[in-house]
Amino acid sequence: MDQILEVRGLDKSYAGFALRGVSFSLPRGYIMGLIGPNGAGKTTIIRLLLGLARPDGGEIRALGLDISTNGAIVRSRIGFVHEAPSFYLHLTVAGLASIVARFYPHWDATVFRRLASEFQLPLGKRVYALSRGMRTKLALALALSHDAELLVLDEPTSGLDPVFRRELLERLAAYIQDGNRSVLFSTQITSDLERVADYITFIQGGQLVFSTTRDEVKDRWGLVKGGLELLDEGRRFFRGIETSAFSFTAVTDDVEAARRRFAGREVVVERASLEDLMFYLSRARAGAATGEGEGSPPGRGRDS
Amino acid sequence: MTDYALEVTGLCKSYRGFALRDVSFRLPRGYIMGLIGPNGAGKTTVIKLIMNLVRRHSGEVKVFGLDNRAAGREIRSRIGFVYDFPCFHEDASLDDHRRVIAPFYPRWSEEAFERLLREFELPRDKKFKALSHGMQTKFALVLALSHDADLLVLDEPTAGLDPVFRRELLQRLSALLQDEGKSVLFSTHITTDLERVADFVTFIRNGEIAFSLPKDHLLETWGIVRGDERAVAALDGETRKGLRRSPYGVEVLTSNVDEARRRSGPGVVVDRPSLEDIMVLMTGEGNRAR
Amino acid sequence: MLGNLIRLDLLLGRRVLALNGFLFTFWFAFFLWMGGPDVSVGGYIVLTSVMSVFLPVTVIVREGKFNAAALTCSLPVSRREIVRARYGLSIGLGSCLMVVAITVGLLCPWSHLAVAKLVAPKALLLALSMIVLEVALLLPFLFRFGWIGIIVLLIVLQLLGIVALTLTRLLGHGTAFGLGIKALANALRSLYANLGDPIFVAVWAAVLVLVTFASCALSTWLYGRRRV
Amino acid sequence: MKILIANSSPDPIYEQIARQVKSQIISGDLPEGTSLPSIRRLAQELQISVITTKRAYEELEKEGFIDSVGGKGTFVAAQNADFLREKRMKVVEERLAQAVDEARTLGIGCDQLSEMLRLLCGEES
Repeated sequence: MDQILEVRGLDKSYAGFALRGVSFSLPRGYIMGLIGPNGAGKTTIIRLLLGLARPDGGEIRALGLDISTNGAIVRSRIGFVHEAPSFYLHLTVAGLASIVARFYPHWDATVFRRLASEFQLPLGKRVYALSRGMRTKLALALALSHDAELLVLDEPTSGLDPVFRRELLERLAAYIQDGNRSVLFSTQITSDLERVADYITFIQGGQLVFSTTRDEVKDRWGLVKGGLELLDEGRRFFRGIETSAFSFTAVTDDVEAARRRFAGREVVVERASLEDLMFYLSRARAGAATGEGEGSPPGRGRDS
Repeated sequence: MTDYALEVTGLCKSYRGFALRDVSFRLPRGYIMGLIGPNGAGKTTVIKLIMNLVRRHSGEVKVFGLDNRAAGREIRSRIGFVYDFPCFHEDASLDDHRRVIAPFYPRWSEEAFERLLREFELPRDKKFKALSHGMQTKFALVLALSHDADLLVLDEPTAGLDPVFRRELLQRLSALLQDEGKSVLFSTHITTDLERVADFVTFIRNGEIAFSLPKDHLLETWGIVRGDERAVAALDGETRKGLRRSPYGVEVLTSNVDEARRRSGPGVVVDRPSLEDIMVLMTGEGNRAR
Repeated sequence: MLGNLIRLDLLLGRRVLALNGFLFTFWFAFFLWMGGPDVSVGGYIVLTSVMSVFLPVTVIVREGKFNAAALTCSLPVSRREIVRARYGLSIGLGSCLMVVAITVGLLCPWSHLAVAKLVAPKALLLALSMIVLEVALLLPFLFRFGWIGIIVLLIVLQLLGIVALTLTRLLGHGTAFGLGIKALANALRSLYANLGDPIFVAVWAAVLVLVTFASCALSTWLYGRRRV
Repeated sequence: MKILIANSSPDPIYEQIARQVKSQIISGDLPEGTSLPSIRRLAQELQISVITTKRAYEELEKEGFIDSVGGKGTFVAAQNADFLREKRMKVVEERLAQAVDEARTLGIGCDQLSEMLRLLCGEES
């Protein structure tokens, strides 16, 4: 299983923020979701991957090449779709495509035209006159038209409705069909990832919480809800707790152990959505819950 | 007669190839209503009409029982608003905006403003345009939540914000509802937020109200029936709200899941719909407007 | 409520206010330096008052740039109050800048303006009249079209000016334009002359008040229909 | 009072609340007269919609488990002894019925089942 993207011990710090020792890798032919609270470092990682900033430490290898030395080659084979596409707004769709085409050796005008018609993108219309959804489709069409092997999306769907989002997810799934191309998809709408992501990388406060397969997240992590009297018993398993007047809810990364521990007792143990994980682990980080607080990564950062 | 925080009746408005046709729904006092619908369905236009920012062709909007044209001033002094379009002076800071806006609101509370400022971790003196997208939304929320509003009108208040903040906002909204006099109209594309705390859900689709129902009733009586063409053929008629054909079979959204179970053929899967499923099935191309 | 609205525009636009205020003042002094001895008090008053009204306009116009009209209109105020506040702001701010212009006229070492005439009631009334008339003309455009309207209006006025100048030079003074310009100049001169006569001033004041209210009503109607 | 909401369970949330409050009243954890949180406080604590908690309380009131005194709040209703006994008998019946269903799926006959029951009763005495 060769890796299309390998990030090892990435460090980057600037005003009031630091990325520390982030490592994860994305095999060919899969979709990886990148999640984490605002300001956790997701955009920084993407900027480093695209060579828009230089890491203080660590290494990024994309498409088998070290990006610090051959960033240009790597960038020509990466398709980048970001939240506020800062295109030249006064250009028409076709005009913009012709400019972008010059930057990419493998640009394929027929592919772009096919995608433009598929997305119902009016070639003659000015970019500033396009709706938000249309601009994201344009960004996607451009990213898919130069034979990119790695698609990087940074919050492409914020403010877009579920119909559009599902259509985008279907396109991403189609994109990786040949098993040779991959997607790195950073989003705050985690329900989208629950639909298509094969891997999930969770970044919090500049550190890796985990980077593993979606199924492993589903199997290992869980929500435990119980009466307040059971709280202390379970502290060993709990990684983030929220108490209310009538019960506590905690997230655990060893749901089997929690099931065994509380078998037969009046406890609800159920699957945790990615949103639950982010919410309750932020409680741990805020030190509101267990003593060990800091969400230390559970050992195996990279999954072979 | 239950009193309503918001009564929209027969609202019509058309411009630039888009039209609101006879939009009517009501939000009882003391509850949260989710407003959902695809981009361009008219959600923002309805909100602008409630705030009387644009002119309507016909229809009536009553807020706290008062007509929003006759008693616009009284109403707006009790409404907190967050828009999904830019409306702040970009070269002015949060403090500048507080200084100019606070005098307009009789129930403005400096203490509430300061507490929200700290909790949202917002810089007091940074210019609006220098803030990140998420911070700008929080900027609007602080101003909307600092004058003890009786009705919150929030248009995409969580766009671009992470699940942690979104859930904290929902907790804040449900805390607000401890006071039965408070109500919230909450338009969003992130329907999972609504599934938790919304009491009512109103769905707008190309300028028309598809439904406006209590959320529990909606999620309990509606269902998705998945099967092949034959198995779901019997499910047409009034209760069929949406249909989607996919390579693996047909998905029908029905407003009466028990009846659908009885009338559908063998080998059919019946599932509980999420709000997102309902939206997708009711706006997908394979769907004939019911 | 009007006070709060005026405060809103002034406070949010304070940087623009300070910058333009300084620029205008500098321009007044420069105009006097360029004009030298043949700048008449009447001429100076007319020109500086026409300029002064553009200071409040640059403050009010900011709202359009940031689409902040939605914010102001969402506050517990009526459109009528917003319009009235802006008329007050425009006349007030225009008058303040006129005071500055007159002070510049007095203090500037290279100013040849007769001090007595510059501060005479006639001159002050002329200035006020010009400000009120200009505000009545400009603000409806501002409320209907926002900052684009003002720019279009300015461009149109300048074009008219250029056309007028070329025509008068080419065809001599007989043309309609030439007559138009001359008529305007005469009207201003007679206005200036009559402002000494109290009865005329009383009538003229009534006219100004009427014009302002009419323009204010028009602006309220226009702003009410504007899609924010 | 303890209430645990399982989002993944098929039954509606208001039913889960009603069932858990009922069992705590029947088991005596919530004795007569205890004051219950308002529907809005419960909705805030459990992060669900006010209408859901309202429906739960309406069902509990309909079945006589609680009554709400206008303005002063909601309290556990006076459960007369045999009404309570009858309720607890119903719970026992339900559990036995489940056991019978389970046994049938495993092909265990009625007599074998009663033998197991005697054994279980035997152990306790």
